[in-house]
Amino acid sequence: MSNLSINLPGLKLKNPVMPASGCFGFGKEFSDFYDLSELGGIIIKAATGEQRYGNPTPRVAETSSGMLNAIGLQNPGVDQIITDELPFLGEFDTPIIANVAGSTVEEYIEVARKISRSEQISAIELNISCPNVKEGGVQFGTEPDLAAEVTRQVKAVSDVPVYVKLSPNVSDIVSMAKAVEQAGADGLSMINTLTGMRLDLNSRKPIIANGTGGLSGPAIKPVAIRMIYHVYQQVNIPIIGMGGIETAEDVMEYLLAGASAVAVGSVNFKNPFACKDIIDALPETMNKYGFSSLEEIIGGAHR
Amino acid sequence: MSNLSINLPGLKLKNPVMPASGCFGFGKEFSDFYDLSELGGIIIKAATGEQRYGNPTPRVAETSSGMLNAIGLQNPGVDQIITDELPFLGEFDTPIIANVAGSTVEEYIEVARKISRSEQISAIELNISCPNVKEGGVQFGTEPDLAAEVTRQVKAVSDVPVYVKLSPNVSDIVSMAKAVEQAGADGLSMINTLTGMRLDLNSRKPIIANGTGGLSGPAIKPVAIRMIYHVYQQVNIPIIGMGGIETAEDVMEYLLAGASAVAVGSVNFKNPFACKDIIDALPETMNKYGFSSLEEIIGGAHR
Amino acid sequence: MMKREWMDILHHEKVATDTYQMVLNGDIPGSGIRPGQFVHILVDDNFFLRRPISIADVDEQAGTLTILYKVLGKGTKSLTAKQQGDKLDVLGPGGNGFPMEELKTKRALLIGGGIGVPPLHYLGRQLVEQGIEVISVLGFQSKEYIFFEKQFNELGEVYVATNDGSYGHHGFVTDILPGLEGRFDTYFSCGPAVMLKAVSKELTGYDGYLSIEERMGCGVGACFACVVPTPESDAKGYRKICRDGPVFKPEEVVL
Amino acid sequence: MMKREWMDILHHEKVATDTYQMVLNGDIPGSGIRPGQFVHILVDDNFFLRRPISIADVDEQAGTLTILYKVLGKGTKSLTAKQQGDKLDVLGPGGNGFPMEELKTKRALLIGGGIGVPPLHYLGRQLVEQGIEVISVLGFQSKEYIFFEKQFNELGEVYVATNDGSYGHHGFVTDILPGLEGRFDTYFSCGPAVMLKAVSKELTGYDGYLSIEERMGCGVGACFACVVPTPESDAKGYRKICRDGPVFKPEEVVL
Ligand SMILES: Cc1cc2nc3c(=O)[nH]c(=O)nc-3n(C[C@H](O)[C@H](O)[C@H](O)COP(=O)(O)OP(=O)(O)OC[C@H]3O[C@@H](n4cnc5c(N)ncnc54)[C@H](O)[C@@H]3O)c2cc1C
Ligand SMILES: Cc1cc2nc3c(=O)[nH]c(=O)nc-3n(C[C@H](O)[C@H](O)[C@H](O)COP(=O)(O)OP(=O)(O)OC[C@H]3O[C@@H](n4cnc5c(N)ncnc54)[C@H](O)[C@@H]3O)c2cc1C
Ligand SMILES: Cc1cc2nc3c(=O)[nH]c(=O)nc-3n(C[C@H](O)[C@H](O)[C@H](O)COP(=O)(O)O)c2cc1C
Ligand SMILES: Cc1cc2nc3c(=O)[nH]c(=O)nc-3n(C[C@H](O)[C@H](O)[C@H](O)COP(=O)(O)O)c2cc1C
Ligand code: FES
Ligand code: FES
Repeated sequence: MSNLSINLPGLKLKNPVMPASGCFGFGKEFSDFYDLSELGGIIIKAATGEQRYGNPTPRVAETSSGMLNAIGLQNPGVDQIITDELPFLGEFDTPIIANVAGSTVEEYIEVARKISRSEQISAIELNISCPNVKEGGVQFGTEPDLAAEVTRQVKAVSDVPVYVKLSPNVSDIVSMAKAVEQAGADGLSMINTLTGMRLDLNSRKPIIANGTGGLSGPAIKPVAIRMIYHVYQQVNIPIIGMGGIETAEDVMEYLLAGASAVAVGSVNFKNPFACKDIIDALPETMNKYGFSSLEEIIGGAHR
Repeated sequence: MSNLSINLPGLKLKNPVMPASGCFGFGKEFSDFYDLSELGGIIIKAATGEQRYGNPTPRVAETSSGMLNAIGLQNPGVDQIITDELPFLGEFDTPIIANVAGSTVEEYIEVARKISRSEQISAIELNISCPNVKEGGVQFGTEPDLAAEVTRQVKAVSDVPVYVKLSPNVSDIVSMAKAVEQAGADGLSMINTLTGMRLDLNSRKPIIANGTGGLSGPAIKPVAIRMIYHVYQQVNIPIIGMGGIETAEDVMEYLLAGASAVAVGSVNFKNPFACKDIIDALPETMNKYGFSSLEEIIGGAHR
Repeated sequence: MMKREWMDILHHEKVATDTYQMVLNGDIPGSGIRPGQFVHILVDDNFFLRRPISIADVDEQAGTLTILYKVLGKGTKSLTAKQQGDKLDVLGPGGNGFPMEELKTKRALLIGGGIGVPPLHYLGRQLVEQGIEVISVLGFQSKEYIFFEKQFNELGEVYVATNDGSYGHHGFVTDILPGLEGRFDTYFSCGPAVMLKAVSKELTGYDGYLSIEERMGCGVGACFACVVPTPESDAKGYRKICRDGPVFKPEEVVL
Repeated sequence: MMKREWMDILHHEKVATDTYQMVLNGDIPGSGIRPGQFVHILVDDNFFLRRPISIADVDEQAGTLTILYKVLGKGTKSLTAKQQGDKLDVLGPGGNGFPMEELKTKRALLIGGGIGVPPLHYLGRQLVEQGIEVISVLGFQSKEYIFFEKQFNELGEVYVATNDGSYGHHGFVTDILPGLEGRFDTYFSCGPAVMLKAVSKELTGYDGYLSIEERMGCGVGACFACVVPTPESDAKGYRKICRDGPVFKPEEVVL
C-alpha cells in the first residue's frame, strides 16, 4: 500500500489533496456528496474583516479548458465564519486552512488574529493575490516588499502557521517567493488565478461584470508547474500547488515539480466528486509510476 | 459586402488576418495549401544575426487547449533569410513583416538594419519577448527601460515601421507598452507566449528538453484579451493582437478589445487552412454581429 | 439530495426553431423533484462548466425527466448532436424550486417567456393535480419559436403573445396581464430578466414567484457565482440562485 | 502534395496488446504515397496537436491506406474509441519516405522495433514487387505485442526477437544481425531511437536508411519542432524530420 500521508507545518495530512479556496465554500454543500473526512484538508473561502457582497454578476465565464471568475471575495466576514461556518467543519477529521484576505495590512492582521485563534483552524493561507478586488489584494501580490511586510505582520499575530498564496501575474515569481520566505512564511501556496478577460460579441462588453476575472482550470497548469519548479529550487519552505488539477496524474506532476501537497479548485464545479476521485486514484497512479510514498515524488524532477 | 481592409503604419492590409511569427516558417510550406496572397500579411519566423540551431529536442508538448514550444529561435540568419527566403515571399501580393530577434542590442540593430533595407519587408516586429533563449530576448521584454532602449535603437536604424512584440510574463503590461510607445514604436504586437512547463511522469523530467517552453493556443486567449484591453486604453499606437485565435469570432473579440489586426499562430498546426478559413468566415461573422467595417469593431468594447 | 449521474437519453427532438426537447432516464427523477428545480449538465469533456437547464416534466414511475433547451452558444449547440441511446452527465436536481407545500393559491397565473416556459409546465401539471385552476400566458419571439402550446392547453386557458405578431397577441406578455385582473390570486413567472421585472412591477400586490437566471459555477451553492442581491432590510444581503432559488418571491430579491 | 481530408474509417481492430490497425478511405491514398511517409492525425477537437502515424500499407485502387498504432498516451487512447463509419481528420501524406527511385538494392534487410514495424511493411511490399529479395528482423517487447508476422512472412524470411524471450529470439534485433552478414546489401530500419543507434553502429559500412521520430508541431516543415542535427560538415546544420525525413541515411544525421 502506498503511503499518502504528509506532514507540513501545522498540517498532518492523511493525503495531499485539498479543495482550493473559493471552490468549495465552507464545505457544507460538498458534504452532501461524500464524507469530507476523506480529504487531506480543506481550504475554505476567503475571510475578510467585514461581510462583503463582492462584485456584480455575471461573475463567471467559461474559457478554453478553464474559466474566469470575479466573485470579489464575497464572504460573511471573519466573525460570522467563526461562529456559523467553522463548527460544522469541526465535525470532520481533516485539518482546515483559513484563507485570509483584506484591503489593508490592518484588515489582514485583524482577520488573521481572529481566525487563527479558532480551534478548528490549523493554518492560514494568506491571500495576497486576489485579482478581483479593486483595493488591496493584488498589489500585495506583485510587489515583493509589500508582500514581505504583510507576511511579517500576519506572522506576528497568527497562532498557526502561515502559507502565503502567490499571484502568477508577476514578472519574477522567485523574488516574490523569497521575499515572503524571508519574512517568515511557513509555506507557499501557488498559484492563484491569472488575470484574464472575455468579451461578449453581442453586447460588445466583457462577459464578467467586473471586466477582468481570474483564469483557472487546466489552461493554466503549465504556468503553475513552471513557477513551482523554479520556486522549489530557491526556497526551503513547502509549497501547496494548484492550478488546473483534474486527475491523480496531475497531482503527481505537481509533486514532481516540487509541491508537497495540492489544492483542487474549479474542477469541483465540473465534477463534485473531483477531490475524492483523485484521492481514490492516487495509490494506483503512484504505483504505476513506481512510487510508494509522497516523499519519493516531491521534487523528483530536480533529482 | 463588409470591408475587411485596414491601414496600419507601413501596412496596407486587405484583411486583418496574418499568420503569427514562428508558426508559418517563411510561408513556403503553407503555399502548398492555399494562395498566400489571400492573407492580410505574413509575419515570418524570427531572424537573428547569425544562423542559430536552437534548442535540443523535444521542442514541443501538448497542453490543455494549447501547446508549449521551445524552438529557441532556430533560423538561417538574417543574410540567408534575405537571399534565400524573401524572394519567394515577394511573389505574393501581401505585406511581409520581419520578426527581429537578438541576444544583445547590437544584434537587434544589425538584424533590423539589414532586413529593413530589403524590398520585400513592410514592417519589423521586434521580438523582445522570446522566452526560449538563455540570453537576451526575455530580459528586454520584462524591464521597461531595456525595452525602451532597444526600441529606440532599432527605430533609429530601421527603414520601415517597428511593431514591438510584448511578453505577457510581466506584472504590468501597460508600463511596458507605454515605455516602448514613448521610445518611438509605431505599433505593438501582443502577446507572445506565457512561460510554462510540463513534466513527463515516466522520465520525471520536463517534456521539453529546454525545461520551460512558451504556452500558446486558446488556453492563453483570456490573458491576451485582458492585456490588449488595458493597453488600448493607455496608448495611441495600433495593436496587432494574438494568442489562441481559432475562429472569426475570436478575431472579432480581439478587435473589440482594441487590436487593429491579428496574428494566428499555433492553430495553423492543427488546421493548415486556419488563416484562410478565418478570413473566409470573417465577412459573414461581422455581418452576424452587425458590423460592416473593421473600424466599427476596433476598440468597440471601450465605447 | 443532489446526485451526479450518467443519464440515458431516451428521446431527443427538435420542437421549434432552435428549441429541443430531451427525455432522460435515471435515478434523479426518483428523488422527489419539485417544479422549478434544474439539472446541471456537462455537455461533454470539451466544456469546463456545466449548463443549468430547468426540469420541464417528471415521470417518477418511469424514472424520466424532460428538459427543453434553446440553442444559444457552444454548449447548447453541441447538445443538439447527442442521440437517443447516448449518456449524459447530469447533476441534479438543483435548487429549491417552487414551494409547493406552502402555496395557498386557488387560481394560479403562469407567465412564461421563451425558454422560460418549460419549468412552468411541470408546475402547472402539479397545480392542476392539486385541483388548482391554471391560466397560462406564454410569450415567444415569433410563431416558429412556439412550443408546448398544446401541453398548456391541457392545463387550462392559454394566451400566447409573439413579439412580431406572427401568432396570437402582437406584443409582450405584460400586455395581456391587465385583462386577467381578478382571475388569479398568485402568479408564477419565468423568462428573461427584463420580462420578470416588468411582470413583477405590473402585478405588484399579488402573491408571486419568479424563477431567475444567472451564470453559474458550481451549481450547488459553494462558489458564490450566482448571487442576487436582497433588499437592504435583509441582513445576509444576497441569495444564491442555484441553492436558495432559482425561485424567489419578488420582494425577496432585487432584480 | 499534402492534403487535409476527413477520411472514412473502413476498418478498426485490435491486432496485439495495446496495438490497433485502422484502414482509412479517401483521396490521400491516390497521391502517390511512398513507403515511410506518414499521416498527421487530429484525433478530435479535445486535442491541440496532431499525431504522426506511419503509413503501413496503401491500396491506390481502393483508395485506402492502413495505419497501425500503439496506445501510448491520451491521443492514441482516444483514437481507440473511433468506430467503423466515423470520420477522421487526416493531413497527409507527410515527409519524403524511402527514396524508392534511387535505391540500388538487390537484397534488402528490414529491421523493425515495436511500433516501428508498420512502415517497413509497405516498404517490403514495394521492394518485393520490384523483385528485390527481403529479409525481415522484427523486435517486440513480448509475445502479446507481436503483429504482422504473417504479413512479413509473405515477403520473405522473418526473424522475430522479444525482449523477454516469450517468442522467437530472446533479446534484441541487433543480436540477430551478425548471423545475417553477407545476405543483404542495404538495410532499412524503424524503431525506438536506442535501437536505431545500435543498428546503425552494428551495420556501419552497409548502405542504410533509418526512419526517425520526434515530437512534431506543424508536421509540414514550418515550425522547426522536429529537427535533427547533421554532422559538422553539413552547412545547414539540421534536417526537418517531418519534411526532409522521416527517413535519413545514418551518415546524414546525428542521432
Ligand atoms: C436556473 C436556470 C434554469 C435554466 N433553464 C433553462 C432551460 O430550461 N432551457 C434553456 O434553454 N435554458 C435554460 N437556462 C439558460 C441556460 O443555462 C443557458 O442558455 C445555457 O447555459 C447556455 O449555454 P451555451 O453553452 O449554449 O452558451 P455559452 O454562451 O457557450 O455558455 C458559456 C457559459 O455561460 C453560461 N451561460 C450563458 N448564457 C447563460 C444564461 N442565459 N443563463 C445561465 N448561464 C448562461 C453557460 O452555462 C456556460 O457556463 C437556465 C438557466 C438557469 C440559471
Ligand atoms: C514520423 C513518425 C511516425 C510514427 N509512426 C507511428 C506509427 O506508425 N504507429 C505508432 O503507434 N506511433 C507512431 N509514431 C509515434 C506516435 O506519433 C506517438 O506514439 C503518438 O503521437 C503518441 O500520441 P499520444 O497522444 O498517445 O501520446 P501523448 O503523450 O498524449 O502525446 C502528447 C504529444 O506528444 C507527441 N508524442 C508523444 N510521444 C511521441 C512519439 N514517440 N513520437 C512523436 N510524437 C510523440 C504526440 O504526438 C502529441 O503531440 C510515429 C512518430 C513519428 C514522428
Ligand atoms: C470561483 C472561484 C473562487 C475563488 N476564490 C478564491 C478565494 O476566495 N481565495 C483564494 O485564495 N483563491 C480563490 N480562488 C483561486 C483558487 O483557490 C485557485 O488558486 C485557482 O482557482 C487555481 O486552481 P484551479 O485551476 O484548480 O481552479 C478562487 C477560484 C475560483 C474558480
Ligand atoms: C512553434 C512556435 C514558434 C514561435 N516562434 C516565434 C518567433 O520566432 N518569434 C516570435 O515573436 N514569436 C514566436 N512564437 C509566438 C507566436 O508568434 C505567438 O505570439 C504565440 O504563439 C501566441 O499565438 P497563438 O496562441 O495563436 O499561437 C512562436 C510560437 C510557436 C507556437
Ligand atoms: S453557482 Fe456556485 S453558488 Fe451558485
Ligand atoms: S513539425 Fe514543424 S517543422 Fe517538423
